[in-house]
Amino acid sequence: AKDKFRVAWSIYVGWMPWGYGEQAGIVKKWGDKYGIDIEVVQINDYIESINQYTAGAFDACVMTNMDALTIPAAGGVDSTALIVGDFSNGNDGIVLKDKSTLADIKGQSVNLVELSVSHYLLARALDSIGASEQDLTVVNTSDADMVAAYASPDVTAVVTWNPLLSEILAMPNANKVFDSSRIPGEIIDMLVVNSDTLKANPKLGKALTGAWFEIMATMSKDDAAGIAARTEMAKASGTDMAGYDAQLATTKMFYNAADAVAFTQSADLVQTMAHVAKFSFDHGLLGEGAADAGFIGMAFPGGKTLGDGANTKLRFDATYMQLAADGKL
Amino acid sequence: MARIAFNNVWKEYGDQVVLERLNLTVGDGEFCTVVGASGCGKTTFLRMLLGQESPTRGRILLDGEPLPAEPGRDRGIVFQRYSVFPHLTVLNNVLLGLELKDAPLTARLFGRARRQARDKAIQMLDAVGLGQALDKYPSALSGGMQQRLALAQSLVMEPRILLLDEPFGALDPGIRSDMHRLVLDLWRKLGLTVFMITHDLEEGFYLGTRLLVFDKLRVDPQAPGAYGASITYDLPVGATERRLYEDIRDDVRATPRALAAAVDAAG
Amino acid sequence: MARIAFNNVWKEYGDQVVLERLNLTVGDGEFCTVVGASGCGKTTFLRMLLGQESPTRGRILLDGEPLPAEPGRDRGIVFQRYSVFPHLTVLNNVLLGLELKDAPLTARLFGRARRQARDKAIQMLDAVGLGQALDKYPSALSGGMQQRLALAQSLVMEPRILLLDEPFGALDPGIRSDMHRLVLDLWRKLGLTVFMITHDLEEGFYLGTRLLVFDKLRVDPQAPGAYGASITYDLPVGATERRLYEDIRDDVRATPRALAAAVDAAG
Amino acid sequence: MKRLINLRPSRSTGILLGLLPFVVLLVVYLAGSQARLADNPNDKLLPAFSSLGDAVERMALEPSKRSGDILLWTDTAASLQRLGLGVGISALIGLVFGVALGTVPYLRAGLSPLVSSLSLIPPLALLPILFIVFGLGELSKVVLIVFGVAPFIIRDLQQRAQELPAELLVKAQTLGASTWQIILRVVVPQLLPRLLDAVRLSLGAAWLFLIAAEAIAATDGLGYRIFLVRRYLAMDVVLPYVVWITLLAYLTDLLLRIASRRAFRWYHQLNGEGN
Amino acid sequence: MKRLINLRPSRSTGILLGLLPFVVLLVVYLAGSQARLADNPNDKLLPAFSSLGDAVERMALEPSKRSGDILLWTDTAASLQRLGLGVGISALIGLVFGVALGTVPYLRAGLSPLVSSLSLIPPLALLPILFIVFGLGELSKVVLIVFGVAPFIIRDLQQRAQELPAELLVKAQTLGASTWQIILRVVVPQLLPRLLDAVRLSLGAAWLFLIAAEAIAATDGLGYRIFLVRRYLAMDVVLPYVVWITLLAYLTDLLLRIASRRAFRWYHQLNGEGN
Ligand SMILES: Nc1ncnc2c1ncn2[C@@H]1O[C@H](COP(=O)(O)OP(=O)(O)OP(=O)(O)O)[C@@H](O)[C@H]1O
Ligand SMILES: Nc1ncnc2c1ncn2[C@@H]1O[C@H](COP(=O)(O)OP(=O)(O)OP(=O)(O)O)[C@@H](O)[C@H]1O
Ligand SMILES: [Mg+2]
Ligand SMILES: [Mg+2]
Repeated sequence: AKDKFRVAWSIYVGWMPWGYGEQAGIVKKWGDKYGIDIEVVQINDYIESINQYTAGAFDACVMTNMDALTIPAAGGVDSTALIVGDFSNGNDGIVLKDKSTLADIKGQSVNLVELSVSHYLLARALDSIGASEQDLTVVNTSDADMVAAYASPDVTAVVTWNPLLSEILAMPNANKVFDSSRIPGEIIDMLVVNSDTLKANPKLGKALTGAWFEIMATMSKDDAAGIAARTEMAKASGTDMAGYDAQLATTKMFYNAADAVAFTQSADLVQTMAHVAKFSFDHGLLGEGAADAGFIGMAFPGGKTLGDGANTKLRFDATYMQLAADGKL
Repeated sequence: MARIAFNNVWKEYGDQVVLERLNLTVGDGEFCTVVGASGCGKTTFLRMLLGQESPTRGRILLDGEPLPAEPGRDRGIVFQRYSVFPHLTVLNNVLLGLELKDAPLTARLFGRARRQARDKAIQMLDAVGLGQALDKYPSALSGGMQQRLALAQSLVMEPRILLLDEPFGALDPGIRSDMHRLVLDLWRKLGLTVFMITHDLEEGFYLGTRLLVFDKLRVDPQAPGAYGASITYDLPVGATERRLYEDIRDDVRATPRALAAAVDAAG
Repeated sequence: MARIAFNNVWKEYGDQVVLERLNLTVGDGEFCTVVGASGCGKTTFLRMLLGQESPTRGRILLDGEPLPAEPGRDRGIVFQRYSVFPHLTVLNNVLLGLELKDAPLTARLFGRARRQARDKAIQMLDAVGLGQALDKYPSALSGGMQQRLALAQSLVMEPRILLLDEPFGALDPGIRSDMHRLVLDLWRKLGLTVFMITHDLEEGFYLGTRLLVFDKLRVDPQAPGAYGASITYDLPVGATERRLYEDIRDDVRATPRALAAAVDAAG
Repeated sequence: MKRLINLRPSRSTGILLGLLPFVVLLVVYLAGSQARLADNPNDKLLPAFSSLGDAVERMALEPSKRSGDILLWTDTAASLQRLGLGVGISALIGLVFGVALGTVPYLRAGLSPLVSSLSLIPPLALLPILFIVFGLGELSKVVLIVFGVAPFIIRDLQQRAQELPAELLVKAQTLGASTWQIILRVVVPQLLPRLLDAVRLSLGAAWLFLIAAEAIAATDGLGYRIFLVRRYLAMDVVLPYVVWITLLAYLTDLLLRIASRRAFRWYHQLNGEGN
Repeated sequence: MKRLINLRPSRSTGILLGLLPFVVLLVVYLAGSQARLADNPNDKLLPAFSSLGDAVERMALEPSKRSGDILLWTDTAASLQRLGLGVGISALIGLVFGVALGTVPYLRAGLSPLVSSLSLIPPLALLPILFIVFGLGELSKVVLIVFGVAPFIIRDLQQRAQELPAELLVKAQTLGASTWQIILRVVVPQLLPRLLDAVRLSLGAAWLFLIAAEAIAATDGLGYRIFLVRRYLAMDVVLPYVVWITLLAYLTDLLLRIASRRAFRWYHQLNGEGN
């Protein structure tokens, strides 16, 4: 077994703790405890970080449930969701300019990051009003330019996430017509680890989980240490404490390991992943070899599975979080 | 009446006096050749005649009027190089001036006007011996042919004054003497006033009716730019000298083959 | 013993025959001038001597051995242009060859070796009259000075054969005659074998001990490339003709001032 | 033994030598691909040739399930249109301003510093402003190309116009030409082939800006596709697209070169390129 | 009245004319900014000069609360280091390969087609591959610059080496020079000033690639900062950064120009630029 590991993260409200953990030495502390060396690397471009992980440059990487399925898992890299950090509870939303109901989106050009969770959110929103993607035009737009895009006159509808969402909502005539709080628990932010690496190095799982929930404990409090931690995270993501707290308010953080365990073990997660698999298959994200949405097998706690068991590539594993909940790390 | 008069003309660039105290009267139809050391101001003299530069002091008169401060149709020029337009065929090079004159806006002629201009241009080209190369681009011409073209291009505009700045400096000796014949011919036929700069004194003597020598009379070794050149000699060149020179020249020049044959026969 | 021998040499480019049936023997210390129409193959002839081209048929012998197939130190050359290195000062241009010889790897000399080479180079530069311009770059030299430099650069390597391809074609007539004197001087002093191409028959006559005329004897109008040029005349040039020519020349050539003064005095 | 500098390969040897590095690259790719696929048969980073072939077939021959279009062609058409518009407009701007600045001293004094400054600004940094001013549609993509390429062409043509031998301009004046006539008959015709040269030189940059613009907001185009499928690491699509773009870049260059040779024979004769 | 083409502004008029468009731009900006701010006092697109001043003060003078560094300087240092490395390596590669390909026919036959093909690939399309092959560290940023710039420099120098008058190479051989000596004493010294020219020409592209690379993976650098704050449309930071980058680009160019003039006097004399 090796003793040096690399973890990639990118700037997003639910992942800022990793940057803080690195900077405050918490990750190092837990690495030392298990006799391993963990390097935490920040990558601006979220997709690039997942690609790097998929190509094998990193042992672990933060990503959403959907991207975990469509990139590493579809790419044949057996991956395990080690830590379920939060789900989006209003952090992703659909904004219309001058219009105020979701149904008005029909016939418009909608700017979003195509094939991302925004796209998924849109699909779910359309489901809810019995519409489909045929009723509108999707324009792929880079997340970095979403705010500028919205400011331009010919953009009338966007789907995006925080902090871009709040920036856009601050502009005149912006109306949020749908957000992820309407599909709670479906957009999940996780830390994904290469399953083989994890199997060979349980210490890695323990160190990362231990570090994460220590950070959670610190930042969830409103004492001086908690405020200091959140201020750090706010600065690192380019906003201030108030802005960051606003983002946290629409994010269901699992500060408590037990909550995360419960969420991972619930049957809803299987249902969610079934939705995600269908969406991904419909959009060709599972690769050309995929015959149906079940092409990639998924395993859940308690022996539940989804899809082709012979091709299980994505595993939701609560054991390490359980250890944290039990205080055994 | 005098065509051109220089009245005490000085030309300075900043501190440097290039030409000083030029006084000169040139009548209709004269052929002035200009010689002088390199850098003494011959080209500057020509540029003032052209209107590209104006005198720092003094006045240049053309038919009693101040000389226009810009180049114009009445004064043609041929430089040592770059006198023809590389993007136009031989014919179009000569046609250009005629088109510019008659079509101020489009600078192109069509129909009958074009045919007339074309005829005129071809006539001129025949005169300089380029009648067979109408559709060639200048890059396909030899150096001598390019200079003929430049001449034709200027002359078709019927300028009153023709300025030549070392027009044959880049040509081979053999071709050069052909060009001399041509220039003398055209000058006689068209009754032009010609100013021609040359580095080659022989050429200056051979061609001109009048030889202007530019030189610095005063030199201050501490300040080389303090004094300018002026016309130190202004000589009429008689027909006799020219004959003499031609005779000498013909003795020396002959085609290799003929010459070798002569030697052969003798040996 | 003959230094150079051409034995029935032909040179063809594809279908085009450029030179045919060259037979020639040139002894030590001869000064061959080469004339001929443009494009007849003079430069090709020189390039074969240089080793840049090899004959299609026949053999070229140097002291009885086949000529090396590459340019080398024993055959110096001066072209019409681009014969000196623009990035080196006058001194370094001449030093270069010496450095190349003695420092195969670094191509630079230091210390005593450099001082010795330097002395030799300066001596050579003095001989061509460039002793005062050691630290100038070629771009600051006149055309004539550049050609002197090119000569010095070749001669400091003590070549046995010196090849000159229209070396003075781009120079003004006055400067040209200075160069003639210089070349004759060096040729006599160093006992070189010289081949010099020129467009100027006068020059050919004036300089050489032997004049080679290249020409096509046979021409097929249907296939202009079917026959090549060869040496149609191979004339010894006596000292008398040279004197004669010099006399004539001196009559015609003089500095403007002196000449004008003479006319002045006469008039 | 001749000096290395004097040894020239024969025509056929030369061609073989030129192919060699490509063969080596292919072999290296194949080896890498096989090694990775042996490790993980689903690996997407270096797909096998068969997967590449499948992807090419899918993109270039079969209509997309979603839109019914054949993606490669719609992407190519969209990109080429943007490129053509962007480069065409840049060329026009470049010609007009390059000629004007190169010929008229007053204009040059007034505008040349501005153009120089503009040419130094990295256009990518200005994207947000471009979007807001020009919207997110086709216009902004074309504008990005123009913004990235036109200052270069202007400066190049201005330079070339200033390099025209002064003798030619004087000569034209002695033929009675006005400023307008000089521009029309002397400067512009002589700069047209150089405009083509400048366009050829700036095509690389134009492709770059095109791809950047399409990566940021688009619904089709070659750059759009590459950055979209990058989301799921579909290198089997990315690699053929990159090769295709390279080929297109080569072909556009070739076309311009041939066009220039046809249209401006005098220019190529002048530069000793034969006819 | 003289022709327009013959009218030259005096020195001072020229300078005033040159400043005019900048003043106009400033005024237009101010007007736009005021109009937008009057509409929406929180508008971020065209910040007032006072906000720009604040942002400059914050970025350039005050240490960041987070890291204690002064951001503008650490960003500048990081970017310049990458740029310097990338361009430096490209120059070195360009010189070595350019000279080798331009001088030795066998090498040229073998490698020239490869280099030409490489120079046609738009590096941005390769970005995903580059990052995966070279990782996300400093290396990949430098490699992107090298990949984008080196083929251009190689081709330019190869071309220049081939354009050296054949006479010079023959002359060197008649002085007894071997291939190595010719390269060392004739070809390289003559190409060095052209290398500087080529580097100057490719600096624009280098900045572009640097910014693109920093936008994807970096924790500091000018491109990173712009990218980071772009998400919030913080134009009060973006605009000063853009101006700063433009200034840096101008200064590097100026520096190279002066260096070239100092080091290669012969070259600038030859091109008639005086000394
Ligand atoms: N625009 C200018 N600005 C400053 N000095 C100039 C300018 N034009 C010419 N000179 C100077 O004026 C002097 C004369 O130059 P001019 O070109 O008239 O000489 P020239 O007799 O034609 O020489 P050449 O025989 O070499 O052609 C030179 O010393 C030159 O440096
Ligand atoms: N490398 C080559 N390939 C094909 N043809 C060539 C080559 N070099 C020269 N020629 C041809 O050989 C002929 C002779 O050329 P060469 O340069 O020897 O003539 P020249 O007598 O030196 O002419 P000039 O007096 O103009 O210098 C020309 O027709 C030329 O086209
Ligand atoms: Mg002059
Ligand atoms: Mg020749």
